[in-house]
Amino acid sequence: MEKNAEHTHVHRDDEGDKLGMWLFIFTELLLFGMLFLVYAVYRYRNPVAFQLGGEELDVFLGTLNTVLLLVSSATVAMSISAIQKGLKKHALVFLGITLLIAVVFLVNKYFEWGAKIEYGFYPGGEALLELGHGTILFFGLYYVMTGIHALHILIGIGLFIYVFQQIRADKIHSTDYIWLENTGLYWHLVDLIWIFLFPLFYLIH
Amino acid sequence: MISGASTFVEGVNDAFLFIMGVSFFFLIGITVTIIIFLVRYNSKKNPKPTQVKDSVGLEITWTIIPLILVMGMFYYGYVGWIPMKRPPDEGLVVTANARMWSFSFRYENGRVSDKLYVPKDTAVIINLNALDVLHSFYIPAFRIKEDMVPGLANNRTWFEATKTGTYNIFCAEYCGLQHSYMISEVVVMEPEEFWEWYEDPDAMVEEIPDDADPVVLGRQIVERQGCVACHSLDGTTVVGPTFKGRFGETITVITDGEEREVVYDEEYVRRSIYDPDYDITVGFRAGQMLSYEGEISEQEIEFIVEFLKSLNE
Amino acid sequence: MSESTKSNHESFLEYKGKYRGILGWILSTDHKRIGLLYLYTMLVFFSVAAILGLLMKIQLIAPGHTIMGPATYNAMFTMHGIIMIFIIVVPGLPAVFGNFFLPLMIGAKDVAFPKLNLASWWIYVIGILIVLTSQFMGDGPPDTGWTFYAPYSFQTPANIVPALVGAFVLGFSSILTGINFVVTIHRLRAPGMKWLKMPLFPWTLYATAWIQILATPVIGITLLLTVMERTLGVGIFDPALGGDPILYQHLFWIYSHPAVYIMILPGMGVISEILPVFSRKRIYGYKAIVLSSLAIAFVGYFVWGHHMFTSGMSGRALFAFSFLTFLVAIPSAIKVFNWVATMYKGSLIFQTPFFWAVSFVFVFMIGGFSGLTLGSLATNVHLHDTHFVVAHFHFIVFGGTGFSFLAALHYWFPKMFGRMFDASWANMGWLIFFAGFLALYLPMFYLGIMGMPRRYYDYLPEFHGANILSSLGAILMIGGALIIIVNLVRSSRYGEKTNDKNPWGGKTLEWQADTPPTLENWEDIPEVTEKPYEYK
Amino acid sequence: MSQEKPHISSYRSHVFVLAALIVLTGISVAVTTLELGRLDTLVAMLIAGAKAGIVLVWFMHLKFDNKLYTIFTVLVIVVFLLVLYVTFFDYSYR
Ligand code: HEA
Ligand code: HEA
Ligand code: HEC
Ligand code: CUA
Ligand SMILES: [Cu+2]
Repeated sequence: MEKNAEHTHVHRDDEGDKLGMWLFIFTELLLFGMLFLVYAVYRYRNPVAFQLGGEELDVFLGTLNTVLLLVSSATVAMSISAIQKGLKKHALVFLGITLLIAVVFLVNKYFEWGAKIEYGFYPGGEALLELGHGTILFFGLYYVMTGIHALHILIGIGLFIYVFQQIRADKIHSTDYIWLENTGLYWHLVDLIWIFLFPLFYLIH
Repeated sequence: MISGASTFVEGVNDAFLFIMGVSFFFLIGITVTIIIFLVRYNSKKNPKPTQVKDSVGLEITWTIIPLILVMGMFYYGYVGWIPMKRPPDEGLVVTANARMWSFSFRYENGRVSDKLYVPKDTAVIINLNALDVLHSFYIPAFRIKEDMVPGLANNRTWFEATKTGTYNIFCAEYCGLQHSYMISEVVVMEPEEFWEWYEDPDAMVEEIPDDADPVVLGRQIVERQGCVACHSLDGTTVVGPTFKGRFGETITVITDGEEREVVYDEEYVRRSIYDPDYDITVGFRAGQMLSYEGEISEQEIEFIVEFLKSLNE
Repeated sequence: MSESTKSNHESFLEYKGKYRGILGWILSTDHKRIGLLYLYTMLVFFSVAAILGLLMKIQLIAPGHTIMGPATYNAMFTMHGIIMIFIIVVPGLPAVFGNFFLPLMIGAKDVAFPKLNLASWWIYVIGILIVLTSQFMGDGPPDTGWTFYAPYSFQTPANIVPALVGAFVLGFSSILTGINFVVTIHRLRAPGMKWLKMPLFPWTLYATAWIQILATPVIGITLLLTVMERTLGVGIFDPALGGDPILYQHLFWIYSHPAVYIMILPGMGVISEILPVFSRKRIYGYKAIVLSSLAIAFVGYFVWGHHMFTSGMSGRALFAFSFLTFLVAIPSAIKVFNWVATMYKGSLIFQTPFFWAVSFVFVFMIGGFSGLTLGSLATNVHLHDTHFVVAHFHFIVFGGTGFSFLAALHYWFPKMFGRMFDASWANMGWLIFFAGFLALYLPMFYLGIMGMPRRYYDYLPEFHGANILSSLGAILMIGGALIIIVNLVRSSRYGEKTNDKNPWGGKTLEWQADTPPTLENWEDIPEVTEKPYEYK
Repeated sequence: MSQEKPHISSYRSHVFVLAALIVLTGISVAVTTLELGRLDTLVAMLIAGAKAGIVLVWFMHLKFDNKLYTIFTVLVIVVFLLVLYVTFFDYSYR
């Protein structure tokens, strides 16, 4: 959608941009996919420790975060609908809500992690190293997987801020909204990953 | 192929010969075809190309034939390999311990040796035990190779030697600095000879003649246990500090994260061997050297100390 | 904008954009300049890694300590492997010739995301720099081999983290290039170019790009986990913390096996371009070649375990992986037969690119057949981690990707530089190089069969003979390489100028563009009506 | 732009989808208290899979977009599942 200063032809190809985004999403899927693979292998080998590890986690916080992410996914989608209809105000409001939820999600994560770390339950931490191998693996994976997920949330927040600005400046509008659409796709991906992280870490015993 | 001396050799060689046979047939066949084309159809001789139509039949043929042939290769490979995975229930059991950068072999009766001694025509089951990183137990003449993985359950291999003689054992998995010197030997003996060696009580506890020179004994231990892979005798630094000129000195070590001075005495040497991570010599890393508790006796340490002292001169 | 309109008729080498001089190159989003940037970068690092290879061979000329100790040797094959794999052959053909010729061959003005394309090159350079810092910082250069196997990579004091991070960054660059190419091929084909009218090199780039997209994240996360394990003490692969070192190998090869097809597929594409042109014949079995490329890409994803036959995996896994490995050999076989059939009744023109292409087919067969030997369970147990493997992959990586790279370089040279190379020097270089190549790597097969393990800096005296031959071969080959490189570099500056659009008589679109191409490749996007390679 | 008119989803449809997702989340949480034993994991994964499908089809617009994306997505998921499957050839039989 952006043209190249050196090039005379102005070529905008929303469909191409979207395809690019999807391809990027595929790489992300496999990136997390491999983490799930590691998880699957270790869960298979240490069923009891993983079960006990799961019980250490706060189901309430997990559920809350899940619902939050789902809502935020819906609001981005609605913001896209809004921009398509040309309702700039609505789009901004929905986007604002999404942004807010993303931040709240991170704050929750901060408290969740913080509590664990206080007990020494962090990689290389004393309390953790005293526990069995399976538990070390469980918490190692817990930190790595939710950590990388949180990193994606951070990137998402960055994107939202950028897109928000662009909508306000009317750079994104009802006939040119591919940035918003792609950001939305990205955010759904983040949600998609969490949909699996949540039961794997918090629910199944 | 190289000389073979185990029951696996035939299966492996068969697979090898089959694959090589097919490969050479195609390699030579295709190369000759290409050369013929080069001669016949070069632009001087054949200035006008003739376009030919694709032939589906031909394409299917040259898909199916290689497919059948590779399935043959797969089959031979599988058949030659299956006995390697199925150790018999009965047999001589030996535990192979691997650490950076030496092998040692422990027999069921407690006998320890740095070479692998085995009887001919008897199944030998080797339990593989890696103490630090990955190593790989490779005997080319027997056609066996199996990685030694720390923490892996049921990590073992087996063979039945068919010829007496001495053959190389290599470490085939890269394991650090002296990987290329992680070599040992397997000695295949006639069964009677082997059992004699195995049960010889004198050979079990290595007999120390009263008049033996402790310095010489110490040197033997240090060489046999593979200490010299990391500790030089000439003052150079390899992986650990040199042995030369250290004994009796006051040195700086790190204990529990604190620097302190200790005297390099017998006590220090014993602690370094049994609990190497207790004191870390400044400039070196913990975790490199593993404890030799159970492998080196108190008495042997005395000899090592004598040997270390002798390096001061 | 006005200045670039003016530059429309100048070649891409000459036009003046917003920036001048070197900045006009390293900030240019023109796919052709980016292709050349990659070429120059690779040339530099290829030379570095080749010299490392030569030094290793000199060390191995005799048993014992000849010119270096074990620490240096270990660091050298690690760096040699990392540079050759992650910096040269994985990006290799797509980044250089894909960038330069993909848009030309499908009749586009540029790739889909020109800025992203430039960013990929920058990321690539940053990745290289990070890898290089590992050589000079702190605790000594990495000594793990390019495979970084756990748990040694956690225990060695050497400076592993920058190498891992660097390789991770390089992977990023690779993914972005892949995304760019897929979108370009989907969206920017010239009018009339149906999928089955697309030339074969773009087809292989398409298959390759998909592997880049779907496999590279695997190595990314693996390297990242290793970094976290080393720096933060997270337990993932370390057996001391309950991890399974074999899982590391799984993850590593889930990427690195598909990666070998990233390396070879574009090479096969190049050969499929060159052979028809120099035979003046339509390619034989176009559809079969296309299908086999896609099949290699797909099946190649599920055979990674053949690198781990002795790792302690379960027997069933060995069985499955060996079986799948043999399946993946079939598409390669189809291609070889099609290439040979293309020459049948042609009118073969003996020029340098053709020599490279034909010698490619020969060495590729040897490499491929040795791959079959390794894919079979019984023989693999004996040959794994010996010099047989080293010979296999040099034959197929260097002989395959390397030869096709050189073939491509000679084939497209006039189009890229608007000058001709000196053919007699080029042919002589090829001959010496080819002879040296065989002398260098054939003895390694023998060494492997005799049982000489790889990554050995020293060896038993019984392996001496073949090693001498091999080392001498390396010296001969470097001689050939010098002739080739000097000839090409010289010709790119002083060679005979040519504006001939189509010196070889090719039928694909890039030969309809100017020589060298203008900034935007075409004044009017060409219309495609025929299949490629329609010789009459 | 050569593409045809984009499909615009209504706010209401998004709310419905969201409601479905939240209900499924609730079920998933509730099911864990049932002590299903080994089935537990299976059920949780099935529910998560259903949720993921909903997100893909409606939120990510697969239903309305070019079918190409659907094909690719399915292909990618198949590749991933096959990799997982093949890996377990090792772990299930060790
Ligand atoms: C360009 C890269 C490339 C390519 C294309 C290949 C192609 C193949 N490779 Fe190779 N391989 C590597 C690069 C590559 N490899 C590297 C880098 C390593 C080592 C990594 C390391 O450990 O450091 C390696 C290692 C490696 C191993 C592991 C060895 C070990 O460590 O124990 C194995 C085992 O199966 C293997 C097999 C194969 C097979 C079966 C093919 C097949 O695809 C080959 C197919 C080709 C043909 C078969 C020839 C052409 C066909 C005909 C002429 C028709 C007639 C054919 C028949 C009758 C079948 N390779
Ligand atoms: C592309 C891949 C590639 C290439 C080209 C080479 C080239 C060479 N390699 Fe290779 N090598 C590897 C990939 C490659 N290697 C890998 C992956 C390993 C495994 C590392 C590990 O174990 O971790 C390895 C390991 C390896 C070893 C094994 C170490 C051991 O296990 O003990 C040895 C030993 O001699 C060796 C030697 C050489 C030599 C002498 C060359 C020489 O042939 C180099 C000569 C090259 C030239 C003379 C250049 C000619 C090229 C041109 C003229 C083209 C111009 C280029 C451009 C325009 C870009 N290499
Ligand atoms: C894998 C490498 C390795 C092997 C094998 C090894 N060591 Fe060490 N050793 C080290 C390292 C590294 C240190 C320094 C760090 C420390 O103090 O733990 C060390 C320290 C020592 C010290 C203290 C030395 C000093 O100068 O402070 C002694 C004594 C010692 N080792 C004896 C032995 C003996 C005896 C053997 C064989 C039975 C042996 N080592 C085998 C690596 C090794
Ligand atoms: Cu032990 Cu290599
Ligand atoms: Cu492979």
